[in-house]
Amino acid sequence: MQMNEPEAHFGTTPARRETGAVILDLKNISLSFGGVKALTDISFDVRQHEIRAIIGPNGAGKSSMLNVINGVYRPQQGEIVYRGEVRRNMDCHAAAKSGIARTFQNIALFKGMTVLDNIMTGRNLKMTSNFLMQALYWGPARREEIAHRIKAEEIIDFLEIQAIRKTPVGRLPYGLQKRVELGRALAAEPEILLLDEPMAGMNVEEKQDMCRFILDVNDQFGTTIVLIEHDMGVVMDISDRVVVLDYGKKIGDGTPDEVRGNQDVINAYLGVGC
Amino acid sequence: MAAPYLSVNNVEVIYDHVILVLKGVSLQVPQGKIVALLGANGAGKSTTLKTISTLLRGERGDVTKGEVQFKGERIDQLTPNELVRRGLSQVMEGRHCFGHLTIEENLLTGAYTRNASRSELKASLEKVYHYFPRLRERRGSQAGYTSGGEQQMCAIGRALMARPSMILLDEPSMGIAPQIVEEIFGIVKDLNSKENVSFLLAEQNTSIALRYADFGYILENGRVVMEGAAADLSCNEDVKEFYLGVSGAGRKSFRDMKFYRRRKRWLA
Amino acid sequence: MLMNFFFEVLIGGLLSGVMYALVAIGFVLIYKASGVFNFAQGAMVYFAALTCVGVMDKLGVSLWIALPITVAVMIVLGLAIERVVLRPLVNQPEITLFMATIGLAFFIEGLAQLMFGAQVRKLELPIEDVPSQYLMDNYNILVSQFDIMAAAVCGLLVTTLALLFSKTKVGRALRAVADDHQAALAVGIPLQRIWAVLWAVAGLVALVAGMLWGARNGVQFALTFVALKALPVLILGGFTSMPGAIVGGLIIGASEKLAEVYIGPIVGGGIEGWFPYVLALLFLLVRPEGLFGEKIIRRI
Amino acid sequence: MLYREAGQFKTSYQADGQIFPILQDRIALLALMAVAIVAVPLLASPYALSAILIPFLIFSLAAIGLNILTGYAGQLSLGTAAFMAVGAFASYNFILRIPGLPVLLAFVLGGLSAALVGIAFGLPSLRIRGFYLAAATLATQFFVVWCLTKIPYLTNYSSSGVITAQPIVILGYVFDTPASKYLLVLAVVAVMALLAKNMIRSNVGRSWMAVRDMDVAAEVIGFRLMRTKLLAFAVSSFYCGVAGALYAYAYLGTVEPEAYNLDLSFRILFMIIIGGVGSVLGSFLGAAFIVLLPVMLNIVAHSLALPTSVASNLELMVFGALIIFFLIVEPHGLARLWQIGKEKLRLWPFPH
Amino acid sequence: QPAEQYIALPSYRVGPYAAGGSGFYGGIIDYFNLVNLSGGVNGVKISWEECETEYNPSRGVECYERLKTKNGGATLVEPLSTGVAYGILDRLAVDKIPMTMIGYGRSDAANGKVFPYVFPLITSYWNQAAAMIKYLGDKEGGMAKLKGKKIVHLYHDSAFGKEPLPVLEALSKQYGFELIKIPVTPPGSEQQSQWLQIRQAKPDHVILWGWGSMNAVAIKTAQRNGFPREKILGVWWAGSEEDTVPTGDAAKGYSAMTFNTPGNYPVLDEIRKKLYDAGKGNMADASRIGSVYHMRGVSAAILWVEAIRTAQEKFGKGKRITGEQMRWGLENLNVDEARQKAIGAFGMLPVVKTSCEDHEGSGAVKVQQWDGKKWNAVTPNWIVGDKALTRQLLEESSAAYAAEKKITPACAK
Ligand SMILES: Nc1ncnc2c1ncn2[C@@H]1O[C@H](COP(=O)(O)OP(=O)(O)OP(=O)(O)O)[C@@H](O)[C@H]1O
Ligand SMILES: Nc1ncnc2c1ncn2[C@@H]1O[C@H](COP(=O)(O)OP(=O)(O)OP(=O)(O)O)[C@@H](O)[C@H]1O
Ligand SMILES: [Mg+2]
Ligand SMILES: [Mg+2]
Repeated sequence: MQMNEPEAHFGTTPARRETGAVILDLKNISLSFGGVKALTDISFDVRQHEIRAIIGPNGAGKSSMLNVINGVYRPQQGEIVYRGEVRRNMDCHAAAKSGIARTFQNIALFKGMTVLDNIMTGRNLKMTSNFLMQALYWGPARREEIAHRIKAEEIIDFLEIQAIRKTPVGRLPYGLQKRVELGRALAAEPEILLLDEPMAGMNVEEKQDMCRFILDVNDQFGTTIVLIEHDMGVVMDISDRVVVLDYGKKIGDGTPDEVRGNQDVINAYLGVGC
Repeated sequence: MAAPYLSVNNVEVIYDHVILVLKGVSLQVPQGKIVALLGANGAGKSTTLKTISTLLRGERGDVTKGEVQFKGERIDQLTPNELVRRGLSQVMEGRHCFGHLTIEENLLTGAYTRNASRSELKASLEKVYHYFPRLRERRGSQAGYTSGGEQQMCAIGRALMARPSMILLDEPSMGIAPQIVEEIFGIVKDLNSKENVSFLLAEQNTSIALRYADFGYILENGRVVMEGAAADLSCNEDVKEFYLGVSGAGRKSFRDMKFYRRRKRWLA
Repeated sequence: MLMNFFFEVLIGGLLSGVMYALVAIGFVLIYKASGVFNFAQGAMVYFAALTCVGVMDKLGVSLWIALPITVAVMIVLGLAIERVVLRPLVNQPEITLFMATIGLAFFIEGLAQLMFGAQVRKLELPIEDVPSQYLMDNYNILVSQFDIMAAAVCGLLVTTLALLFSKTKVGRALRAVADDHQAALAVGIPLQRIWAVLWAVAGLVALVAGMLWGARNGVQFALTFVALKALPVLILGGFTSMPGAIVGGLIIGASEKLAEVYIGPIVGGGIEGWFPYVLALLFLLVRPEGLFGEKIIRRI
Repeated sequence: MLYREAGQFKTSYQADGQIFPILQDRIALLALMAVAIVAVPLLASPYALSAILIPFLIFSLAAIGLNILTGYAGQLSLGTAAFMAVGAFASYNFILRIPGLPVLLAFVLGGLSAALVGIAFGLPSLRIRGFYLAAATLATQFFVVWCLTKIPYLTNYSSSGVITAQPIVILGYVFDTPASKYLLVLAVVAVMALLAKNMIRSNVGRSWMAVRDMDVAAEVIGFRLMRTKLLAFAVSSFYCGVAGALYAYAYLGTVEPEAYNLDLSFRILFMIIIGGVGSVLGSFLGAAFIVLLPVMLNIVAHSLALPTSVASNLELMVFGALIIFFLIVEPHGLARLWQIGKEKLRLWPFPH
Repeated sequence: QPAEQYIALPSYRVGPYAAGGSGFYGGIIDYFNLVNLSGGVNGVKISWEECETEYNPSRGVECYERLKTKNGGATLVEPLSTGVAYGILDRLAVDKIPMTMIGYGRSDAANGKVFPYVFPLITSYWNQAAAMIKYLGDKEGGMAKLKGKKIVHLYHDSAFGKEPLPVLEALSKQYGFELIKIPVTPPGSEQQSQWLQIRQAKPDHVILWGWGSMNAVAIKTAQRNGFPREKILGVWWAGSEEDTVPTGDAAKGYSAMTFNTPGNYPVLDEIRKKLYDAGKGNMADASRIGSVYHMRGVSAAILWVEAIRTAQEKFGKGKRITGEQMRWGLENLNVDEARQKAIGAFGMLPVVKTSCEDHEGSGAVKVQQWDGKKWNAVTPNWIVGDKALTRQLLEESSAAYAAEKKITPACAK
């Protein structure tokens, strides 16, 4: 019986992890849409196991940055070095295949499907049986489905959303949808997880939960995390390094404390009294 | 306390004929006050606001009990258009900008119910642009292509264009950079004190909401479980712990939250 | 001689295109307002034309008396549709609204025939469908004077509607409604009233189309099929654009005629049925929203 | 307390992944199948079998096919009848030209031919969406019927372009009575519905729904848009193709290409919208609605002793009005209505 | 309770072809009522039931199945729709119910050895096509004059429009006229390109093989392009008031085939007097009495009633006959001039005499011309084309069908 309380390994206190070598390196990325310059000559890197935050005022180009990383947008200039491979740009599917998963700012769940199905979609790249086998739902296909179902249930337990597993996601309140979206991304067992404002629209308590989930993922699986968030408390508390964007340009990069002290950042983003 | 400007009396809401979401919610907004509606995800805040603005019908929700009054008249049978005419505007959760319209056109649709002259419109636009300079820069882009925060500003600006006397704000701070959040609440306060606009705001960012609001309601599982002056609420220990994230020992780092806490509920 | 024939085919095609555009306009109106393809447009064309001749027949009045009566009927129909069908379906999926218009089509077809019978009728407009002598004599090109009038009417209609919907408040509101019903309601756009007006206008456009097509082909059930001719026009021109309806109509009309005449004989003829669709499809591959349609926004 | 899932705990994911997780549903389904297989052929009149049940089942199959494409993969199509026509005419030609080819295999080959055509005409869907795609699929409809009238080879040079379905013989048994044809159709439809249900609850089905709900996100999490959409077109056309072959072989007998006209495409589309977009059950309910309602209306109208033309027109009006009525009651179709009914029943006797 | 002779009428009174359907079935029912008023056929009243098919094959099949078992079983069926007729073709022999296909459907069904239960009564498409060429030849002053002439076959691009091609092609070879085939995509609401092509080709004659709204459009488009209507000859499905009235004066001079002679007949007067004046007419509009479709319906009913009479003579007067017996009646029909006179329909339809080999029974047609108000016959005599040719085609085609269906051709008893 698998549908019980969370497995122990999710709940234990993590040891402080080490951040490692550079896994993702973005070099001189520029991106524009017609006349709008969304990103101008931005370079930064992400190390293995770290939590890397991107902050900046609205419209600074944070989401665009994530879109570049996982291949939704193709930058006009610059290159991406991922796990030592140099790429001019990513392609969505290749990015997913090579272990980049993400969540979206405007929730992009599959509205007509249940929570469980949404999370199962996250595992699609790990499924190998062809559609004929699936149609017969027999032998390997069936075993595969059940094996992946077990994984999905683990994630459901981990995120504490057991009660809603069969609910169509369209009916869920905003905050839970965000959680489901995280679940879907986790289901892919990614190497890098890109999170676009995972805590928007949550109250403190829920944010605390969410932080916990993110930290645990980071600790337990060693997943590298790139995070966009407007809640400075969260960013300062959980991230290892922070990039600050403003008007498509990078105006700061460093540890939370360094960034907090950076006058440009204060002017552009944090405002006084922070 | 002044006579209620807006009052919701014991409403019960069912979605899709089977999902009971509001189980008898009552609340009042006095004229010229800011009232905060707080509560966890799924507590029914958005539903309450949609009930007031009668937008519920489009989502297959039914008000099965209770009534809503605005300026002393029942409004639950009116069309949203009529409500806007009477001065009640809503900013919906999740932005809902018109993707194909430019930011400026979006703002102009907000003034649909006003038979305003060109110059009046221009003045109103200027005011919104003054509040949100970012929108001025992006005025010509289609809203569908703008960033999340820009859309949120656009949605708020659009509601302001109707010059309402009462605004229902659903999570205005969502996805907005911190200093703009402060600005938005500044605008709320500003409109409230200068133009006597009343507000009912559903907000997750409890600390800032209680800072600006006069009065607060806490909603849980479709019921009002606590109400009181904002100042009282922010001193309440439970509220402090669950909604403000501060316990006796002061604010804790998000990194140090060790265990998943089972939420304490006022009503199980 | 060959050149001359080419031009005749071309002109004939362009004029047919105008007739298609006339029907397409009705679709565009509704699509603009609700993002839905109005399946009942063809039925409305039939209903309008049949009502007009039916009134002339039953009351024994002239066209000039029957026409205003029909205008009134079409307006009432538009208002009724909004009240009974659309209002309860605000904010529902597009496919649901689409299906509702299908139900509507059945209803209107039944109603029209119930009131006025199913037989084929003649509708005579004061202008005859014969080649214009003037053009024949001076340019040796054969164009029906009826077609010239149809083109004029269509041009007028499109210009008026396009002006009405381009920069005005109503035009903006329409686009808003098509984007998001809920949000449109929230900002106070009187969705119901707008729909009612637009359906009434669509009814009037259907009346114009019905009169012209009816005078040409007789008032009969087959008028409901002219909608099929308008479809490729719509996808080519873009579902949301008035000028698109005209330009699309002209392109489709001209190219389908040229194709039938010059390519048809090679492959066995009768290609007019699918050629416009294939042509429109090729266009769509380049511009998925048609020539003038609104770009579909896909941003995450 | 008749309809409760309370107390039915699932002890494995396998059990939880069942098509009908609730015991009462399973019992009901078994009972239904038993009735369909045993009681119906024994008790139903030839009229009910050959004029109602057979077309109902065939239309259900076509509706499942369209539902896979439109309901699950989100690609609105108006070319269903064309795929049915391909299935029918291809089966006819396979049987005609390959002596001794088993009929069922011919149906499969017919379905595969339809699938190929489906893939070809599905290619534009990679760029075109929504009503634009729907209108564009009309190209399929007109082009296929045009081909069938233009290429005499396909109709075996019959002077009128009409084909006559060969007798259905499987392992020496001739399916010529209404009951036997009914059982054959039932078997095919039941098996294919089961396969469809399996696909839908597996990864393919999820890939379709993901593409339907949000294609960009689907791409980002690793589904390949092209493969997913084309697979949907292929599977859907396969279903339609088999349905088309059954339509010719088990129902009409002699068919002209015109029998697969736009009107038929629309009828199938009505079925899925009325029944429920994205629901296998809905395909059946919708088919029942569209097949049965006109018949019932016709019977009612005649019993009123109205003049026939009045009755016929009233029938049409009531049909249209009922469609609208049901949509207003439940925009998501009869399947959703059914589901809500069940949910209410589950709560009964407590209102909420 | 006296026995009733029950006939199934899967009819259509809504949809695109409702105009024709209401006239045709109206004519049938009017004649039935008339017969019943005078006591039925030797005392056997005729009963019937209608069912709306909307011209849709699938609904037609349902109607047939529903109607066939009622009232003790149907003994005849007539769907007036090719698609529906095909859908029930295979069921007829099993159910032992004869079907008539008056003026439509596959021409080779006239071979009763292969299609025992199918009766394309009066005339088939092939005989019509042959008669058309015969008429055009006569008009030119002899078949030999057809040599070098151009004839356009403007046709509904469907099985229906292509049906006469074997005959036309054979005749074009035989007489040396050029046959130009121009298809019109159904429903044919736009024909500008076709008529420009026709004008370009400058043909001597145009055969309009159209159906439904296509006909009016063809005539109107001819007018628009200044093509003389006198050169157009339509098939009988392009030769009713429904096809010409909507075109107004544009159809003046246009002629079309028919298997009824336009005019008034005593039987129509009776219908007018006994039924419509008493408010019992089937059509809403009494002015449609004697219209082409109505008369076609009356003719159909006349032939059926005669078949019943014939069968009763063999199987027992005053008794209800079965479907099988009805089949015999239809196969041994002889509605000669004397019989027509007795009915009050002399000359309204050609003489029909059927046999096992010939379920058609006639093949004779007339040409009628529209004068702007009504149809007038332009050929005083019935025209018959090259029946030897059509017979040969019929034998070949039905043999192929029999082979495909594994039927051994034989006359039923
Ligand atoms: N597809 C696009 N087409 C046109 N402009 C775009 C597109 N994507 C982004 N932009 C523009 O690029 C800029 C950066 O957008 P982005 O979404 O990256 O901002 P962001 O930093 O995520 O802001 P927020 O915090 O408000 O979400 C914005 O001004 C936006 O309007
Ligand atoms: N259209 C709908 N159909 C069915 N259930 C719904 C619908 N909309 C909301 N609900 C349900 O109603 C409950 C209350 O939702 P509501 O959106 O009002 O919550 P909320 O307090 O605004 O939450 P959040 O803070 O996440 O916005 C939720 O449990 C949700 O699942
Ligand atoms: Mg963003
Ligand atoms: Mg909410």
